[in-house]
Amino acid sequence: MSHHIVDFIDIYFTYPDGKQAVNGITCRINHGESVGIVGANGAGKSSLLMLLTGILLPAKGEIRVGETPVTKKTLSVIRQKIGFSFQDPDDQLFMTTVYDDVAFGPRNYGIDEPEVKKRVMKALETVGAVHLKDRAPYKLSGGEKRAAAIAAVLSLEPDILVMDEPTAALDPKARRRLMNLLKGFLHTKIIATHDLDMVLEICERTIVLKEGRVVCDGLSPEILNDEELLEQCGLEKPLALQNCPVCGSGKLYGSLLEGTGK
Amino acid sequence: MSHHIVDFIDIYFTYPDGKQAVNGITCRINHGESVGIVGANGAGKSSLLMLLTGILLPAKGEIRVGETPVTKKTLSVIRQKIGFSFQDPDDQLFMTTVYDDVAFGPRNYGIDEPEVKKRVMKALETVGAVHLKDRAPYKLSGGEKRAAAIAAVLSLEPDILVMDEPTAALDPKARRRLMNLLKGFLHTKIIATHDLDMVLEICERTIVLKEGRVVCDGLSPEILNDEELLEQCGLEKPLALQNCPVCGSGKLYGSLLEGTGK
Amino acid sequence: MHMADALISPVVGGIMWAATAGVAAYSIKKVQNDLDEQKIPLMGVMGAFVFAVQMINFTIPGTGSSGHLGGGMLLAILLGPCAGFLTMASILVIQALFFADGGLLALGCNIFNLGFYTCFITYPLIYKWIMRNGYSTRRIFSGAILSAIIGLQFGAFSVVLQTLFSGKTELPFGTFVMLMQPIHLAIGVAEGLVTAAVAGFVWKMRPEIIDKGVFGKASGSISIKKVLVGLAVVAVITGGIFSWFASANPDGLEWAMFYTSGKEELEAPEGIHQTLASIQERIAFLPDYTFKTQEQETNSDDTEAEEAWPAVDAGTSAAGLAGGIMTLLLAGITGFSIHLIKKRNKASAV
Amino acid sequence: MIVMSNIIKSLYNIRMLDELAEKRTFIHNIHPLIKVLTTCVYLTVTVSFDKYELSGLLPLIFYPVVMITLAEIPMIPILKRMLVVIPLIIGIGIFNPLFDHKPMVVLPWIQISGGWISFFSIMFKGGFTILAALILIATTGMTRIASALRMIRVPRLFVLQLLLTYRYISVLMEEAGRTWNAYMLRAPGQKSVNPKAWGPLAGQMLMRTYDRAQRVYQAMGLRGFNGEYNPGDVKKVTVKDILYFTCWAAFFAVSRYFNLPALIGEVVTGVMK
Ligand SMILES: Nc1ncnc2c1ncn2[C@@H]1O[C@H](COP(=O)(O)OP(=O)(O)OP(=O)(O)O)[C@@H](O)[C@H]1O
Ligand SMILES: Nc1ncnc2c1ncn2[C@@H]1O[C@H](COP(=O)(O)OP(=O)(O)OP(=O)(O)O)[C@@H](O)[C@H]1O
Ligand SMILES: [Mg+2]
Ligand SMILES: [Mg+2]
Repeated sequence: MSHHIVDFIDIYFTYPDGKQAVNGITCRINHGESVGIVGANGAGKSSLLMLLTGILLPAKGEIRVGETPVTKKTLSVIRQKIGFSFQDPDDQLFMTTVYDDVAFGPRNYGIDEPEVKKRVMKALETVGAVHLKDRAPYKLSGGEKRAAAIAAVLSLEPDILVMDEPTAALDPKARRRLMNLLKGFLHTKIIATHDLDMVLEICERTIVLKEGRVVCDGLSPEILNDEELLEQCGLEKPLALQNCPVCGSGKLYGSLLEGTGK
Repeated sequence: MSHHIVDFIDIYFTYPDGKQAVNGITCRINHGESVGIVGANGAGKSSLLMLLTGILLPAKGEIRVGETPVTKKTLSVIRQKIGFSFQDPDDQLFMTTVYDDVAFGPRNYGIDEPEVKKRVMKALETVGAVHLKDRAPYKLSGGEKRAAAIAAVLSLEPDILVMDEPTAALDPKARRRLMNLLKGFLHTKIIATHDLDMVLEICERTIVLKEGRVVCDGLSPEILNDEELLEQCGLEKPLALQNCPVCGSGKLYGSLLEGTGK
Repeated sequence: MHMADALISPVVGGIMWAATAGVAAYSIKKVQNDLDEQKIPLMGVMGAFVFAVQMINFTIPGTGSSGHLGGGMLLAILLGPCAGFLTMASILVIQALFFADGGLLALGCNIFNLGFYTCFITYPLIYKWIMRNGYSTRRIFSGAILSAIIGLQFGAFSVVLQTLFSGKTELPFGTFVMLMQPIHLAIGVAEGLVTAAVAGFVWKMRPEIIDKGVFGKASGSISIKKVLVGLAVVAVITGGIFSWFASANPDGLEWAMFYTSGKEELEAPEGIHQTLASIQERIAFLPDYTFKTQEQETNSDDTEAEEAWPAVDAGTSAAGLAGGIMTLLLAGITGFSIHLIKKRNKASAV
Repeated sequence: MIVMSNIIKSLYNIRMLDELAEKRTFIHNIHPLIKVLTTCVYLTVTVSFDKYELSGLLPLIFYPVVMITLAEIPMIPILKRMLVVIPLIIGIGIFNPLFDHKPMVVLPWIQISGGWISFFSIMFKGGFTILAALILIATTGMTRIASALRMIRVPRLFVLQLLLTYRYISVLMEEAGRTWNAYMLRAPGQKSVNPKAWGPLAGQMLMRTYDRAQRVYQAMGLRGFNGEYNPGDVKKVTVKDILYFTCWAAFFAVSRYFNLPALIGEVVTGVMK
């Protein structure tokens, strides 16, 4: 299914105020891959995702989704393939009920109402939010909002799921639920996040950005265990790897281990 | 220094729309303690902190900071002792430059300008944000905003530091820096967060809330290792204590504790 | 300064609804033609912003009192007149529905009073004129303050006219004007200062927002000539309708009263310098009632005039009083029994 | 010192009405367009009474009484809301007794000036119209009112913008509330925002809002929005709805053309004699 390959070809992007956010990124993401994009605050993660979804257009270089280059003209085609969830679900839930919000996308694509309903209910079921369907988005808790925002993206039935910091501000259990949901989604996933533990669990591949450039691109377990590399990029090892006495001892265990005389 | 003891005595709070956010919380936090407040989304953490700072007033019960009960009349006394940082730094930074923002509090307390300057610079140094002093808060990155917001709280020279989800949206390194900063702060600290790993590292004591009640209150390492308890409260073990995804070694901390005979 | 439903007559409410609908239709067409669809969320979110900021109280320097943002002028500055007017309209719709501020019949009046003058009069004529040589902090400051104040004065005067034409209040024109305009001068200054401070801040931080009026040049390009012509047309039409209404309606008395007392106000030698003392005087010396009888006599050939003066006779009054009390009792009983029936139904359903 | 800002309190008012609109009573199920129309007729009839026609106005109280009880709307918050608004009306109405001394009701033991009659007539009208608006929103909700507006051909652009404004009021009022609290925490003893902070405070919020608006727009664009908003299915007007409207309209018309209390009163006093 070559038409779901995402290709960044030497992309540059500069914000109007002169800030160079993306400085020559080239990479290819294959169909069905699950990719984590990580990097310090301001590394250019969000900018890259916005370039992919055509919210921003590159100053130089070309982005291709399958055969189609992302340009102003092809936007509506591209966007039908891509579902993008923003960092702040409040930006994304703009209708007055969850149902209407999830139905917003399909309705815009001129799908008829019974089919819209089917899609909406399916999306809501996937995220376990059917009971929220008649509620107003502002009455939801943070985690529920996130679920609704994701359903709104799923109802588009995208071939490529693109998410910006999906786990921020969720409590640990809600985060776990979201991660299970993402594991079950089998199409291409591109996730920008600071939650390296999540990347470790659900993305086989990790791309590390620094100052708008790709510093490293490879298998997640390898990259996320490379302390030196992460340190350089304003990151640190996923917490789950930090204190493991088998893979490398952390402070907490260090002292405990000393105490036990090991 | 009994005057920095924080005492919650059977506190109830109901939002005007009838939502009972706090349902009888009693606890005492001693001077110099470092306390993590954890719980699922909507457990009542933020409400509790707002009650402490007098943004909300309890429907029933009394909160005391030292000898002083928190009432409408004592607010300005109380607030001089407490520094509160909001979950979203955007809500907190409203002046045109970082310097003015950090100086805002001291100036309101009628402190003279040379002293204000000294305090501001000290606060900015503490958070490593001196270079930001003439920048507009609006143009900072997420982590920088957070640092500025914390400096604005520190410049008040509070005896009690109260923070709501201070690590959310920070990159791992910025988070680490903030944690080091907090470790260095020797007065009372009360931190509401979902970042259980941070609690494990910097708070010796943890209070678990659920539906506006204290479910558990004790030493952090013990509470954060009690899988069943955490599960009930919408939480999960800190990532550092979970199974290592690389080597697959199991509940290490527990077995280590047993091993040491503790 | 929201007009309330209770204070207007259906005719005035209707006319102002029509006028507002006309301006809104024009604005929608203009917004649709000129600009890309990006403006819709921008208008919505900005409207919500003004709604929220209206609730923050700002201290007015030197007075100890506080005021809040009105928003009409700020919206015009940021969104341009047409989008600004529409945004103001939706804010007022929501206020009318959720806060019962103003009311649904008076909505036309309120949208017109708060949106039209700032967006379509003072914005193009004053603000734009001050900015004709380009923007600067000082110009934005003076332009925003001046146009906010004058816009509000128009609005307040409009309230006076609409109230008087509705004939629900006995307040003489002169007194009403003397009450409304100075109060709204103070409010206008407060609003102007806050608007100016906000616009000035935005100009300093993100000049492009003010510069382009968000939607590029198009939004600011309402030609002054068009505005003046439009105004003249509106004036002629409403004038015509009002005078028709005045002559065809028993409330025409009010119209006459407005004329006479208005003239008196002009001829009063003390003029504007008359202060509260003179208002008091007027309250004492112009018992409206005698005033009206005179008018009625001169208008005695007007058959409808009689209806404005319900016959005063003990019999009907007593019947009215007794019947009124019974009606209210009946209403109370009805409400109570519905309540009981509902309760019982629920209890049996459980 | 303001503890919980009035911003958040106003937000509760909005949310309360919104929650009431989620109930499912007979009244809630009436077609929104019909409810909007009924409200319009009611308002027009109410304000069309002459300023001295006090008794004739009274039967109109049946509308709010019946609606509030049928729709199970709690009285207290609605009346509170009314108390907030009514002083404005009193402010203007109170001048009537001052200026208008014509004796109107002449009974052996009581005489009331026309000014007082018209004052009370304004008060009743004020009460009725305020209740009618609140009842409309509390039984219909914003979304359904918007769909009614679409049915009477209010342009899409305006309706969508209205809905967006409504939606974001919640988000921005919460933000404003938090900013206000943050301000007050560091500015103890101030009652409102000091002039020096005006521009930065409101301006900063405005620019955040502006950026948010861009993101909202992009989020809409990403889901295929091209300026035409499709509201999905719309309910049809049924016989029940028409019947509802006809009943009320008939009642309003009768109240308007016959002074019911006077008729009742005449019957009663006639009987007594
Ligand atoms: N609208 C903008 N105007 C100007 N500069 C911007 C804008 N948005 C982002 N930037 C800058 O571009 C750079 C990349 O920003 P981006 O949002 O892509 O970072 P990020 O990797 O997503 O960071 P974070 O982890 O904080 O979300 C940053 O230095 C930022 O300051
Ligand atoms: N302003 C408000 N009005 C009404 N209810 C509220 C308000 N703020 C919070 N609540 C409710 O009170 C409860 C406690 O909320 P609170 O914000 O204290 O939770 P929290 O523990 O801080 O959650 P989170 O982890 O999501 O920040 C929640 O159920 C929430 O829905
Ligand atoms: Mg980002
Ligand atoms: Mg919270």
